[in-house]
Amino acid sequence: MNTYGFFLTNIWLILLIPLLSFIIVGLFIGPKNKKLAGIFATTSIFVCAALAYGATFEYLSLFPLGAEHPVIVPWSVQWMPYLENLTATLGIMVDPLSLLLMMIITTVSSMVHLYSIGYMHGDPGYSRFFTVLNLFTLSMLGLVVAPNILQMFVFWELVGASSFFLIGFYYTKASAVAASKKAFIVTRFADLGFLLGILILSYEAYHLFSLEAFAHLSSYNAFDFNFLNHPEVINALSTADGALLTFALVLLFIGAAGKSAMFPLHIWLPDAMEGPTPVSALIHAATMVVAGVYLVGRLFPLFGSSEVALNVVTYVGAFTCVFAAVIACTQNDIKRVLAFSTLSQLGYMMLSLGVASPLHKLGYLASNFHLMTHAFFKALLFLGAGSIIHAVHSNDIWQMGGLRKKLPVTHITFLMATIAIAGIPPFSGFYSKDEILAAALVNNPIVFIIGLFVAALTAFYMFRIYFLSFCGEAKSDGAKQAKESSISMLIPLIFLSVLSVVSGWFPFEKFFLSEALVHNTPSWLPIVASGSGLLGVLLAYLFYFKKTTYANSVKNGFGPLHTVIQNKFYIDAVYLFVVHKIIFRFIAAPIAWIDRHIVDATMDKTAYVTKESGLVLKKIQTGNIHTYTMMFLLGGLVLFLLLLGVGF
Amino acid sequence: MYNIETLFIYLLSIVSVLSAVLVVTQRRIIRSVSALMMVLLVTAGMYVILNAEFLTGVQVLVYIGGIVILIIFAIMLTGAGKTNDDEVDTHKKLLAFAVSFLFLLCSTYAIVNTPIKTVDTGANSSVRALGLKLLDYSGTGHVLAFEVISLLLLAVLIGAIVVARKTEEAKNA
Amino acid sequence: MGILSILVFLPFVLAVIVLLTPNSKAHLYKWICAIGTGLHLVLTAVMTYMYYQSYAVDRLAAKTSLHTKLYLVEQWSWFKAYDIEYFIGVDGMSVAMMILTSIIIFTGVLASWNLEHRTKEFLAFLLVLVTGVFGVFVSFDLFLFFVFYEVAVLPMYLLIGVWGTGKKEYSAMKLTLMLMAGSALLLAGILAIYTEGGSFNLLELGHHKFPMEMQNWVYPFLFLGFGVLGALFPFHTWSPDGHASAPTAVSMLHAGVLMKLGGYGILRVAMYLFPEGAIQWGMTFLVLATINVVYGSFAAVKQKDLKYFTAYSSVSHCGFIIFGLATLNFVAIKGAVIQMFSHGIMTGLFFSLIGMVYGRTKTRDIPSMGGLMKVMPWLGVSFYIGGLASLGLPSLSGFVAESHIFVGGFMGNPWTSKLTMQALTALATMSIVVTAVYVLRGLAQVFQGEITNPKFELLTDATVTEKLVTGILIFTLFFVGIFPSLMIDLIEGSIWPFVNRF
Amino acid sequence: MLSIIQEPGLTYWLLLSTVLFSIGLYGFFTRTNAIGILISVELMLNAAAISFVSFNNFAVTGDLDGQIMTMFIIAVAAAEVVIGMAIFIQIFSKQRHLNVTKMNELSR
Amino acid sequence: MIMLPEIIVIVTALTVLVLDLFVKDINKVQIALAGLLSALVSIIVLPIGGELLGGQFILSPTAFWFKIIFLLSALITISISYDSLMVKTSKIFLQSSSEFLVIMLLIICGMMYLVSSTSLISLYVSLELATIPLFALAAWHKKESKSAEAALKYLFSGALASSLLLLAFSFLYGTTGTMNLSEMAVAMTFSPLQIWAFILITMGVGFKMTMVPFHFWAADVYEGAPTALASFLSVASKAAGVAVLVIFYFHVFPDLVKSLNGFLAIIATMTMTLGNLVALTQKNIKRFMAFSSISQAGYILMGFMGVESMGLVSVLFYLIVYIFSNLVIFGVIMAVSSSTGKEEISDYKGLSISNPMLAFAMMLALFSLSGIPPLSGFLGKFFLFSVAAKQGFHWLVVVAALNSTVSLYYYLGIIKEMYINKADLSESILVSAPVKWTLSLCTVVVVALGVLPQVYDLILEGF
Repeated sequence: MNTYGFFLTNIWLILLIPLLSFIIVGLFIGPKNKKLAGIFATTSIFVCAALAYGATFEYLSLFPLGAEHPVIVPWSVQWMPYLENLTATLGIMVDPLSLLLMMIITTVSSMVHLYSIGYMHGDPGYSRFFTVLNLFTLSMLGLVVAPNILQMFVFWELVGASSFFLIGFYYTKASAVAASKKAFIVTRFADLGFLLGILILSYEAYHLFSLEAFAHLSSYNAFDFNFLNHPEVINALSTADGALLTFALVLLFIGAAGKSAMFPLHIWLPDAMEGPTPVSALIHAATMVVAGVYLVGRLFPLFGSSEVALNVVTYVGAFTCVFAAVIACTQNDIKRVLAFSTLSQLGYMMLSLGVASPLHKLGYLASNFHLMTHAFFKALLFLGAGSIIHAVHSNDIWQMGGLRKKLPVTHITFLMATIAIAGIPPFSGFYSKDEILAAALVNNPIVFIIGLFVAALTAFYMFRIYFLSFCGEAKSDGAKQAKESSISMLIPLIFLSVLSVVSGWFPFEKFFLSEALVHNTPSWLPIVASGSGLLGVLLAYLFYFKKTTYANSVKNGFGPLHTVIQNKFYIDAVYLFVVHKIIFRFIAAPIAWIDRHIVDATMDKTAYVTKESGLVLKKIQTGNIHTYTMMFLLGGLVLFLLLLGVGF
Repeated sequence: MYNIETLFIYLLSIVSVLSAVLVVTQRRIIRSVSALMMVLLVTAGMYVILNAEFLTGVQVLVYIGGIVILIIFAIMLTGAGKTNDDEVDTHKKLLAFAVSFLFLLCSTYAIVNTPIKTVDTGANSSVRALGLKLLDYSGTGHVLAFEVISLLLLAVLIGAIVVARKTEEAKNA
Repeated sequence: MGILSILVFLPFVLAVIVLLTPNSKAHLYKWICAIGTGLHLVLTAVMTYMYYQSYAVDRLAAKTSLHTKLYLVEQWSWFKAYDIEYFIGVDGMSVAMMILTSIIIFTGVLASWNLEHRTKEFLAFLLVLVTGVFGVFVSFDLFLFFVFYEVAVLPMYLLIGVWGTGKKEYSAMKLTLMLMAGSALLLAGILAIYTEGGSFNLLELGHHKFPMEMQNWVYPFLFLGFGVLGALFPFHTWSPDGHASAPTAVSMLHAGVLMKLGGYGILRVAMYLFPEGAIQWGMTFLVLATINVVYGSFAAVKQKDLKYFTAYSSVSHCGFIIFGLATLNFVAIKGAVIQMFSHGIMTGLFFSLIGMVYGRTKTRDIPSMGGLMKVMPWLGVSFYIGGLASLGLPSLSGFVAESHIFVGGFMGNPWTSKLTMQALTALATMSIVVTAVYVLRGLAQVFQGEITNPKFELLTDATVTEKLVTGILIFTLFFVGIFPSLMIDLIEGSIWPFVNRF
Repeated sequence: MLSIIQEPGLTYWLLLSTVLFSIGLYGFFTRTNAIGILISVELMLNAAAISFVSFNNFAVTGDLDGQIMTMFIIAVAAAEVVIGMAIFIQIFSKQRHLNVTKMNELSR
Repeated sequence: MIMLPEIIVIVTALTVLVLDLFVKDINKVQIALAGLLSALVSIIVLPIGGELLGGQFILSPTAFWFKIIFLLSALITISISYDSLMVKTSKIFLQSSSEFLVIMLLIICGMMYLVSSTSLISLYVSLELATIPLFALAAWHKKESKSAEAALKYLFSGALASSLLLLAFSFLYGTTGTMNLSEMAVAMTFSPLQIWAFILITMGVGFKMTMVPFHFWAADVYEGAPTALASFLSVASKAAGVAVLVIFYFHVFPDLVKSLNGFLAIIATMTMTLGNLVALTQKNIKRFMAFSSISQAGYILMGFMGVESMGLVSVLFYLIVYIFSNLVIFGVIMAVSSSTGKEEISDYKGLSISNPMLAFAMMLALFSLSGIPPLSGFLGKFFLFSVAAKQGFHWLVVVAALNSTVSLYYYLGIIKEMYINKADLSESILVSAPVKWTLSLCTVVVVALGVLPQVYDLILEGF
């Protein structure tokens, strides 16, 4: 085998460094010196970024762009030996997808670290913030490099836990506490699906080892991705019990949907905005929410084998896409809008994965491409929103306005990101969204139309924020005295804005796939896509820049529907009802009552019965000598009759 | 056709059963004691028939002469003779009768159904044989029982004296 | 006098020393016990090392062996007439349990550092209780096993009765009576085994083939007898009351270790001697254990008192142990044993923390507390780590155990239908969500948000001993969670014989 | 059955002693006066003595154990009566009556 | 000379009697204890298996062990009732205590003859010697009318039992044609009369051993009689009852009893369950001990199942264990009532504070009685249960084990009073020296017997 360079051989550093910095900052530096904690944490993430880029560079030098891109596992150690062929290993798996993700995570995370040095300045929990942020980056990296599904699950849970701590960072605020609890429980519910999926999958896969046809694969474990994605394994599984495989895949998708906040399980993401903005930027834009997409991507060959699973992915993705976009247009809190926009972009990625299939991988390619571009410009949008909020001290877009002159750098960077997300040609958003629409067009026209419509909506609500916050005159005194943020907050904005432009031109296809892809996208597609984007911008311009009455008339036109959408279709209320009323009132309370009054009571009853019988028997001791002696003799006679009767 | 002896046995048994009934049913304790004396006398007579002549003597002298007199003495002391003892309620009497009758039934069932081979030579008891047997040191003797009965009587003697003796305060009260 | 006998009787000797020290040197009691149990911990480590050395040589042979192989064996005849022997030894499982108990008693003694009321007798009874527990884990003669089993249960009455809080007499009496009734079943079972098998020695009995109709009634007897202590569903009602009114160290020891005797006994005696019985009764006890898990977690949701909250959660976690055993699958049984260890540490941590919080706020009522994180961050963070461990967060020992039980449950055994087994395991897995709900609800209510009661403003954070206690327990949780292969390797060798006998 | 009555053998005597015993029992259960109960005990012991002597006379004629036993019975009966009387006197000195049914101070 | 122990006891009794007449308040307890101790020593020296008077007096292994049991129980009873015999100031002081002692010694002698006699007559007479004087002892408390009433009830039940026994002996004599017990066993023919005799004997002996249908006298007598006698009854007289049962079940009716396991199991269950259930509700400590000793009789009965020598050994061992545990409790009861005069269970509040050693001894003895391991009670019960299990009566083992759990409930009730409840007025309870010594010695034995196997193996060698 060709020898690995420096980066690949000790790729495990990429996990060790954040772990060490987490422990050191958490236990030793944090309590002592706040400033050093921030710097130490940020430098460690920068080192990881360097490692990630080094590894990618070395990987590409080993396997040049055009050539075959094999999956290699440079380092892995035995972690949890369940059974002979069922051992979970802890390792690092390197292939284009994981390298891509590693780069994204480390880049965005380092930018967010840098940004939060400024943003979190003066916050009492400063060092605690950086410790948990480091833990988050560690667990995210662990998730993406996992060679087997169990390690992914392990770091998946750790990601959920660290997001719980980060969302609930301002733990004195009741709403933040509730939001963190809701996030953790909802993702925990989804992880239940994920775990059940793993169990079924590993159980089915494990039984393959007993067949001699798979003797040559006996070095693998039932959890490894290489094994699960192995073509022979896939058709063995689908022929053995197709329905069970689909059920397992749907369960896995539920896990992914929970983490990537797909439709039924999306309720926690908008509330997660309670956490500090850098957290939202890192977790709820770039990294954590993308984990679900990564999971489906990683198990793509397996997903491909079952039609039903792919359809589920497509339609859930599409519906979330539209649903979130519609709600985004009606939100007033800048972070809520961005949250719903993330939701809809994730919907995009999911539907593009759904439409793809092992034969034509365009959808798979497009989804990952969009994942990358979205990570950069969405992170930028959140950080920009952060600096706006930092300056204006309020989230409500109706109290902003006229910030163009006051926050020049934020304005430019925010504008570039908005253009990018709107899908206007020169910027990265256009390229990745165009790829998705192309893939959708080929496989599933309905989805294509939805995609197109959502593209317009995206442009509309993004420029709505842009016009309301940056143009026009300052609507509140907060907006009037807004001052530009400090330099440490601006550098990441600039860097990310450059990236959100450049990332569009990245030779994605060659990096990702070995053989070139047949491009039969019709020529009119790019024009139509960018056209719908521009249409959205135009509408936003008319509604909000020109101060025309259109906005209100449209709102009244929709009438009650508008308030329904604004309240996110009252789904939160439904969840609250289900959890509190049904689970607590009709299951938990009765069980607690049963335990107290029935199970416990029976035990006390037996004690009572024994005491009562004691009292009854005591009554026989009347104290009268005649009764004593008569019972004496009667007892004896009864014994004699018993003896004779039963015939010893 | 019945020889004298069986007639005599019938007579004795009837008298003993009747006086036994009297013992238990008499309201006044004095009458029941005298009925008891009659039963014991009749038993003494029975012993004669059962070739246990010496026993008749012992029975008459010790049992009637000693124990019954002691009972009479106690009756006098506790003044129970004069008044009628109050009766136990009839329902308890019925129950008592039922229990003792059940006992009788079980006993007769047991006796009747067990064939015991009898030897009709009758016991050749003579005082000399009795004495020898009683104090015989060899395996078949009962000298041990003899020793133990003396201990029993000693213990009972001491016990009765202490229990029956008036307490100090009762004495000087 | 091998190392095992020293380990078993060291606490007893300590108890005697404490009883003999005059009242004038009252402050010494705690130090004697602390140093003593610390020494005990070190000795346990030495014992583990000795075990590893002798076990390493036949690690592979264990896979196929039908009989448990014992190490560090000590055997003297006790009652020649009934060939009862003082026969103690240790296999993988017992070593794990010894480590657990040693940790828990050490932290338990430290956790009751500031106890004033009659500390001498308290520590003495506590150490006698732990002697019984150590005895059970090492004894392989059924008579000796039963003697230590009852010695472990009896001091509970006085410990809860005299030093407890709330309706202590009632719960002390209920606890003792239910456990003794359980051991009544055990006694009948053991005697039935003796009459049938002819000896009390567990290894010899292993060779004896018990007739089927006898197995059919003795197995459930033993299972229920041990199940009462292992908080099996209908007989678990003593545990919430018992733990709620027990003092900290006692409920740490009881929930942490004593409840594991139930599971340990089921595996060591019932399943080892009656494999066919286990198969016959497998399904009924599996259903019961599932109820245990789901019932316990749902009941915990509505609890208002911290100790009841933890007691119900330990009922649910003990349900996992019995569930793991009832599946009769190698991975699940291994998971059950790891769960015994991990849950022992977890509950030990929980109860010690509750003791510390109660020591400060003088109340265990969840709604009346709030925002304590600001005032006692160390305790808050440890509570959260305990909570996350109990809901099975990976990198903590809870996940290792539960994942084993779920994987094993899914793989099932050749005698029960695949579907029902997987359905029941899915139901049990559901409980990790419910556990998350009640753990977070409880902890958020107590630790997060604003400080509700002004009196709590001036509460202090953990003292040195308290930091040591929580530190040790949390370190163990992480150690087993991050390096599970060490624990698995320790236990695996001793589990194979049980599975091969089915 | 009639043959038993015709020529009275062992069974006849045994039946006689059982009848006497049952009558004694009846007396034992119904007499309220303590001395009355003691009298019924005497009756029962006497019945037993009769059965011993009759066995000795009919079944075990070889030795005289039955008769020796009767002598011992009489001695034991004497002992019993002595103790009984001592107790009755003590009761009488306290409660001035010997009615057994009224004495249940120990019936709690 | 195998009758040496009996002779020593008689001589001590007589010396106490005579000395009391001439010398002003001699330390009669010391003489009695010396006599009993020398009897005990002499018995251990004697060779087992000898016989005297041409076979009338034998020393079989059972006889040997029962004699040791009787002497031991007498020794401990007399030493723990030192207060009521010697200390004039104590609230339970007995008038004319030297006569009390003499009679007790004679009773012990009667019991020893009982186990060594071979013929029915000597058995009957020694049984009467072991019972009738007890009626007198019961009436010793002249001051209270309760004592006389107890004596009366005891007399009548005893008289009924002995007359039934007598009738049974006549039937045995008649059907087997001999007075000698061993010859009788050979001539056994399961005829209805012999079964009727078996039942009558069970009733007679059941009275002495407080088996259930025949136990009614126990509660009243234990409560009414002086505590010294109550402890003696619960230990020595119960052991004598067991001895007679052993003689009949093991030597006279062995093969009949072999087939009667079900019958025995029923009686044992009734005795245990009734004893335990009623003990639950008792307030007075002596009445409570009566029912506890009734339930212990139930456990002893389990040893008789199957008539094996192992069964006999476990019965003997359990009796020894029972003696020590029971007498420790009675010692504490006497110590408490001698200084406070109270006999209610609630009067034991806070005993652990007023007199920790007493409370600790009481606790150990109670735990031993309820059958908690390391203590000897558990070992005794375990061997008894194993006899029942060997006969296949597993349901009986469960019932017995559950019974001991119920018994644990009321024993813990007392411990709760002593350790948990706070004492309102904790006047200190002073315990006289000999009592203190005996109690601590017995507690040590209670614990030691549970762990050391020597005693059990010693008994086993005999059989």
